[in-house]
Amino acid sequence: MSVELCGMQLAHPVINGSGTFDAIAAERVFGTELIELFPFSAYVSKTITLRAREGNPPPRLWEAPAGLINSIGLPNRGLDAYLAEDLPRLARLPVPLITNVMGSTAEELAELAGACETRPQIAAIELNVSCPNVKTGLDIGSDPEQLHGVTRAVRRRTGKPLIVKLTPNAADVPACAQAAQDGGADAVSLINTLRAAALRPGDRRPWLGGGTGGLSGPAIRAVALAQVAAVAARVSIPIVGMGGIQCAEHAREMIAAGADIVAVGTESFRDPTVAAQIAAQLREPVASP
Amino acid sequence: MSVELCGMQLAHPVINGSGTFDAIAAERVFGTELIELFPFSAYVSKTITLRAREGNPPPRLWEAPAGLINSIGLPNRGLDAYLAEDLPRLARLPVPLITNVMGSTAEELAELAGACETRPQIAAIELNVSCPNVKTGLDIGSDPEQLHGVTRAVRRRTGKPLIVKLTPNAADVPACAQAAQDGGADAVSLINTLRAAALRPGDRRPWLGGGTGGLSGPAIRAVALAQVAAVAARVSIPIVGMGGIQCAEHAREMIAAGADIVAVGTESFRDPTVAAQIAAQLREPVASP
Amino acid sequence: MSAGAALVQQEGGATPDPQPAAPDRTLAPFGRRLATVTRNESIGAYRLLWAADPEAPAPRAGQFAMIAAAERWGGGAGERPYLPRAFSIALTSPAGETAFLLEDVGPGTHRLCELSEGDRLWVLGPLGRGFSDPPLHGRRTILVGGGIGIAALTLLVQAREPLSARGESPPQGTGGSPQPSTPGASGLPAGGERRCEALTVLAGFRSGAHAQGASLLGAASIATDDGSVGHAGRVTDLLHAELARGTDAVVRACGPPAMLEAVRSICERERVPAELALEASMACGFGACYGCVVPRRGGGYLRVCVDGPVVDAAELASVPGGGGQ
Amino acid sequence: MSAGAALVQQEGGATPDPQPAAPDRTLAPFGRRLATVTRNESIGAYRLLWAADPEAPAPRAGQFAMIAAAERWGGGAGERPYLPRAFSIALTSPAGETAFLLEDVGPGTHRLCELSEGDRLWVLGPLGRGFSDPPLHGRRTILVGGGIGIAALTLLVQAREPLSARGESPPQGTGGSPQPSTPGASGLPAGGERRCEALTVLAGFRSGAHAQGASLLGAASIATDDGSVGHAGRVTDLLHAELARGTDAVVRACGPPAMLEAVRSICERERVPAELALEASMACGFGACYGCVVPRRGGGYLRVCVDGPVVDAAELASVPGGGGQ
Ligand SMILES: Cc1cc2nc3c(=O)[nH]c(=O)nc-3n(C[C@H](O)[C@H](O)[C@H](O)COP(=O)(O)OP(=O)(O)OC[C@H]3O[C@@H](n4cnc5c(N)ncnc54)[C@H](O)[C@@H]3O)c2cc1C
Ligand SMILES: Cc1cc2nc3c(=O)[nH]c(=O)nc-3n(C[C@H](O)[C@H](O)[C@H](O)COP(=O)(O)OP(=O)(O)OC[C@H]3O[C@@H](n4cnc5c(N)ncnc54)[C@H](O)[C@@H]3O)c2cc1C
Ligand SMILES: Cc1cc2nc3c(=O)[nH]c(=O)nc-3n(C[C@H](O)[C@H](O)[C@H](O)COP(=O)(O)O)c2cc1C
Ligand SMILES: Cc1cc2nc3c(=O)[nH]c(=O)nc-3n(C[C@H](O)[C@H](O)[C@H](O)COP(=O)(O)O)c2cc1C
Ligand code: FES
Ligand code: FES
Repeated sequence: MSVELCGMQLAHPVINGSGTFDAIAAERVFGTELIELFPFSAYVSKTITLRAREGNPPPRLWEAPAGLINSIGLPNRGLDAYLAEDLPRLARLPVPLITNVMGSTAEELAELAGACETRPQIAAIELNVSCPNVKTGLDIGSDPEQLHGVTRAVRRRTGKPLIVKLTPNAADVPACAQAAQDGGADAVSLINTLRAAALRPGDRRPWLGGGTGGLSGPAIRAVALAQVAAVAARVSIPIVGMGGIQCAEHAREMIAAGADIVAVGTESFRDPTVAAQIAAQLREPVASP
Repeated sequence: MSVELCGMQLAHPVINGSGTFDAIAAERVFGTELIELFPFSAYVSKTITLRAREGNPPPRLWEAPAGLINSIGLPNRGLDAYLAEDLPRLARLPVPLITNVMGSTAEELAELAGACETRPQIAAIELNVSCPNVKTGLDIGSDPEQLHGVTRAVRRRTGKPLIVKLTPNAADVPACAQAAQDGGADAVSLINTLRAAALRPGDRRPWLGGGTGGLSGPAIRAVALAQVAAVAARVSIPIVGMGGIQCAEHAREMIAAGADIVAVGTESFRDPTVAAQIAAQLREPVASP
Repeated sequence: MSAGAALVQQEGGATPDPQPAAPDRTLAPFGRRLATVTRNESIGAYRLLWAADPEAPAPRAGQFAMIAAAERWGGGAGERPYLPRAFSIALTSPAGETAFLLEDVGPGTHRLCELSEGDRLWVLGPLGRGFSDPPLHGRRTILVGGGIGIAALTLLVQAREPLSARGESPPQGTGGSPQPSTPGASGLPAGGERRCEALTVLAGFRSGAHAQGASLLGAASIATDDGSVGHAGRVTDLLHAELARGTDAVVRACGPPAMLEAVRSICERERVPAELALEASMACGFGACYGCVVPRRGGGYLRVCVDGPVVDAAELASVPGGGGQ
Repeated sequence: MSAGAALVQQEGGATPDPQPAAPDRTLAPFGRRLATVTRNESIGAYRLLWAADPEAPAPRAGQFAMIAAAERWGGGAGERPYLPRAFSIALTSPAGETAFLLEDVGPGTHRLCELSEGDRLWVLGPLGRGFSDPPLHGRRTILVGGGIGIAALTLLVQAREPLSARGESPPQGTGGSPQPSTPGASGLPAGGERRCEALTVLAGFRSGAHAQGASLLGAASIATDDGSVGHAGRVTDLLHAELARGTDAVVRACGPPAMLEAVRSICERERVPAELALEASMACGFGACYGCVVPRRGGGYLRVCVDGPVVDAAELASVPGGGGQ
């Protein structure tokens, strides 16, 4: 069941979705058992930005039918603190480390990638391009042309495997995947959360401190399957498929739709070891097909 | 609770989503009670095309977590049979009739609108622009420029109220709404279903006869709320809000997000009189805000 | 324009028909009803769920209802069920109860199977086209049921041969084994013995536990795949034998697609008129979603929920999923 | 790189600490456990849900668990619940049971309240930071509970004054009314009488039905909004009176935001150290989602699930939602 992704050798095909597992906090809670039983075959960091961000004001969560809306706002201590303080700790995890970075311009992203390039502990870089463009307000990643430019700028700064995490809030996700591939990406990952809103019971004003949020979990799985299948039909680079995966059968479906490996996000909140259970079940032979 | 939409006087603010209620079939099932207790304040026809369509091969349905994926494929008897046979029957409904039409070119749409124009029984026209463009494979409605052109072409052929039903599978839904408004639309309606896929248990090949389908129901409500709010912030024409509405509270939320009236789709499958119940509850005073 | 005018009335009709003629179905009240579970009985591999639904009009045999538990419909396997499910109206009691025969095959039926007295149920129906009445041509009637499909036939049996179940008490055989008639020496039943007022009932099941469902069918000839009860083999073996006695019959069948297709092609070959009660995934049950279609002979589609579930076999070139064509 | 190396260990440490020191919490086993409900008791307006969870490590008072029903978690109001819910670990029994005190306020608590013996429960925990131990400065301890917030304090009471509930049998007062101590002539309790090994327990409730929850707190002074039990007024009235007797105390409180904020500002004014057990909506409970934050005094946010739920009052400028600032 060992798989290779962009030259990284992974013990099994289940990793975490960026921003859905904090290994450092989890060790405070679970102790070293976390490390002994680490459920993912690679660890994707939460999104790191150049400068520290506190994230959005609370409330940040809203439970939706079979899903979760979050408006976390990418809190992180910024690139320097990440490299200086988190990276040495994360490097002790028994799996390759993928650092997820975001910036609102190609220059910012290139700078982030350049800083990661020098760190041997970082096995690969994932680009979060769901960030709204400061000018248009739309995700940089929803416009194939912009995405192509951004990917090329980052590609020039790093020889490490480069994964572009596509935004699902686009008219033509396969065209975006194609643009990432043409720009030099080694893989694409999808889907990120769907833009969603929640209103406060009673006065029906926006509930989330950040205004709107992103929908994840089982509610979006069918959308993820469709996007992964459409992207697989278009590009030749590997695909990290995610969105609502809860069990081995869902992982198999995502792989059947065209994903090379899968990532688990929201389901880890309900069951932090679910990725390990999925990986174990994927090792078992299946009756069909 | 009586409301006005583009000059139509409606007894209450709850109509049906196109393609989710067949009044002619329902009368075969429920008899004249259907007409006496007609739940919607206007009746939106299923999508009519120039030529008859049989729709997609079965299976056409897949149940998703808190949602439904359909791949019906717009079966209809075509414009001529609709006007000759269905319209006289539908005209006996105690509410205004909105005819929903779709074509894959501006010319087709204009022809459909022109034919509706001459029929006094038709109170308004709704344009379904979620149809894939034959050249790009993308929804015509996801590209503001194309949408503007299509809306203008239709606007020239009809003086009846013109509602453009936006596609949710777009990067910039507010820009699409703006394009519709600029093209001469009197209102916009949203959201249509999200592109989604389902795999057959066992061999994990596409389940739906049509390949992919559209996700509706509670799973998409938070996405609909976000899109309605974003569109309301951009355009001044009225908005018909829909997507996962199940009860009066959901209708109130959609209205708080910016909708002028709401439409119920999938929930009518679970409870065919739910729209009437929602309308009745909207008449009652609310404790808050 | 009067709010009571009928849509199905022809254009230009002077006085609208207040209730359109519906010779093939009982009309459903417009709106779902809250019924209360009165008993949930085990019948071999099946459950018989009784609910008090006093406003339910008497259904035509073969009609169905869309059912959902009023509480906790959802949260099962795969975060389902969400939509209501279609079930044949299996029995009714003079006390205003309706019974559904259930097989636990997924999250919806699983939830319904666990309901108990006092739990509430949403019911919409009766829906769909039922079996025609009176039977065609005065021919003798052969009912052919397969597995859970017998639920579509029980009202036909009741009409001819009222079960004790029609009264207040549940049908016999609950929990116990059914009393199928002993097959003839040939291993196939001597059909005449099974008939009651020219009604012959044939039923096929996977196993003995499933065959207990036949207790709802009165005197029926049984076939089981594993031979544990009655004829070891297919119910269509029984049908062949029965038609060998004479083809002055009309067949009414409900069961899995492969069985229905076999029945259809036998009847086609023997020129025996047949009505088949079909199954399809449904979202609405009343013609709204166009989701439940099956191909019609000669092109186009039938909506199983409004054009069926009972269709004249001649309307189909084959039964979908039945391995035909 | 050894798989057992600790992430929290300092860079360059020679031998990794096999189990990182966690003075403020009991570590949780990594992974949720399937517990089995043993009893579901009514305590006035609340339910006390006991579950056999033999692998659960002994929690520190103030810690919580993330809980979900193993069956039918979903399909309630608004097609919820979906995520597990956070509950203070209210009691433990030597037989390996854990008890949660529940108030039915929405689809998640509603589902949990209806569970009965034999039903199964997913449990992840113990989670979060508990109350510090031993108490600061050797001062006398005042517990202040509001409503369901008392559930975070019961283990502190148990530690000092073991309840009969700690054994096999449920706590007294089930279904009946609690036996609060009679208030002093002033209407406020004579605090000294309530103390047991320098532990003073004050609890405020909306009504008499809610005040029955105080049966879990041993000898507690009660205040109710409606005056039906104990002092008619707020629990902070009792706290004022208690501190008037001397501020050589440490306060530990859990309750609704407005109460917690009042306690915080009283303690700040009186320079009494205080620990507050906070609440926040949670998705994960173990620091993964960053969803449960509250503003930290001086900027930035605390994650209630890992930096709390018990926080030193000095860490907050105000309790969010408490009407402060
Ligand atoms: C007219 C009619 C009458 C019927 N009468 C009876 C009756 O009397 N008794 C009875 O027990 N049954 C009856 N049925 C069948 C019954 O409706 C189904 O067994 C039931 O809907 C299954 O629901 P479920 O949730 O238990 O299983 P599901 O999980 O819905 O599975 C049932 C089948 O649906 C498919 N399926 C699986 N997952 C999905 C999905 N996510 N979305 C869509 N399809 C899926 C698969 O093919 C599966 O085998 C009748 C059906 C019809 C149409
Ligand atoms: C550390 C900790 C310990 C706790 N201990 C206990 C305890 O011992 N006993 C106890 O009874 N409770 C306890 N709680 C509170 C308990 O977790 C909540 O009452 C519970 O989560 C409510 O879930 P629900 O589904 O019943 O209600 P919900 O519907 O989730 O409603 C609860 C509140 O959440 C908000 N809300 C409403 N809808 C949504 C939505 N869709 N998404 C997000 N928020 C929404 C509203 O403000 C509502 O008042 C504790 C909480 C924490 C954080
Ligand atoms: C609370 C939360 C925080 C997230 N943070 C990030 C993030 O920092 N960067 C990112 O690229 N994706 C982030 N995501 C998106 C997930 O990585 C994933 O793409 C998405 O949740 C879909 O997968 P799921 O349905 O399995 O959760 C976040 C998702 C959630 C629920
Ligand atoms: C079975 C089905 C058929 C539909 N057919 C059409 C259609 O013909 N034309 C159209 O514009 N929208 C169609 N829709 C979309 C609905 O009108 C509506 O936009 C969507 O379902 C979201 O609302 P809901 O969540 O309340 O169902 C259809 C939806 C469903 C579920
Ligand atoms: S089930 Fe909806 S049309 Fe038949
Ligand atoms: S609940 Fe997820 S970080 Fe606290």
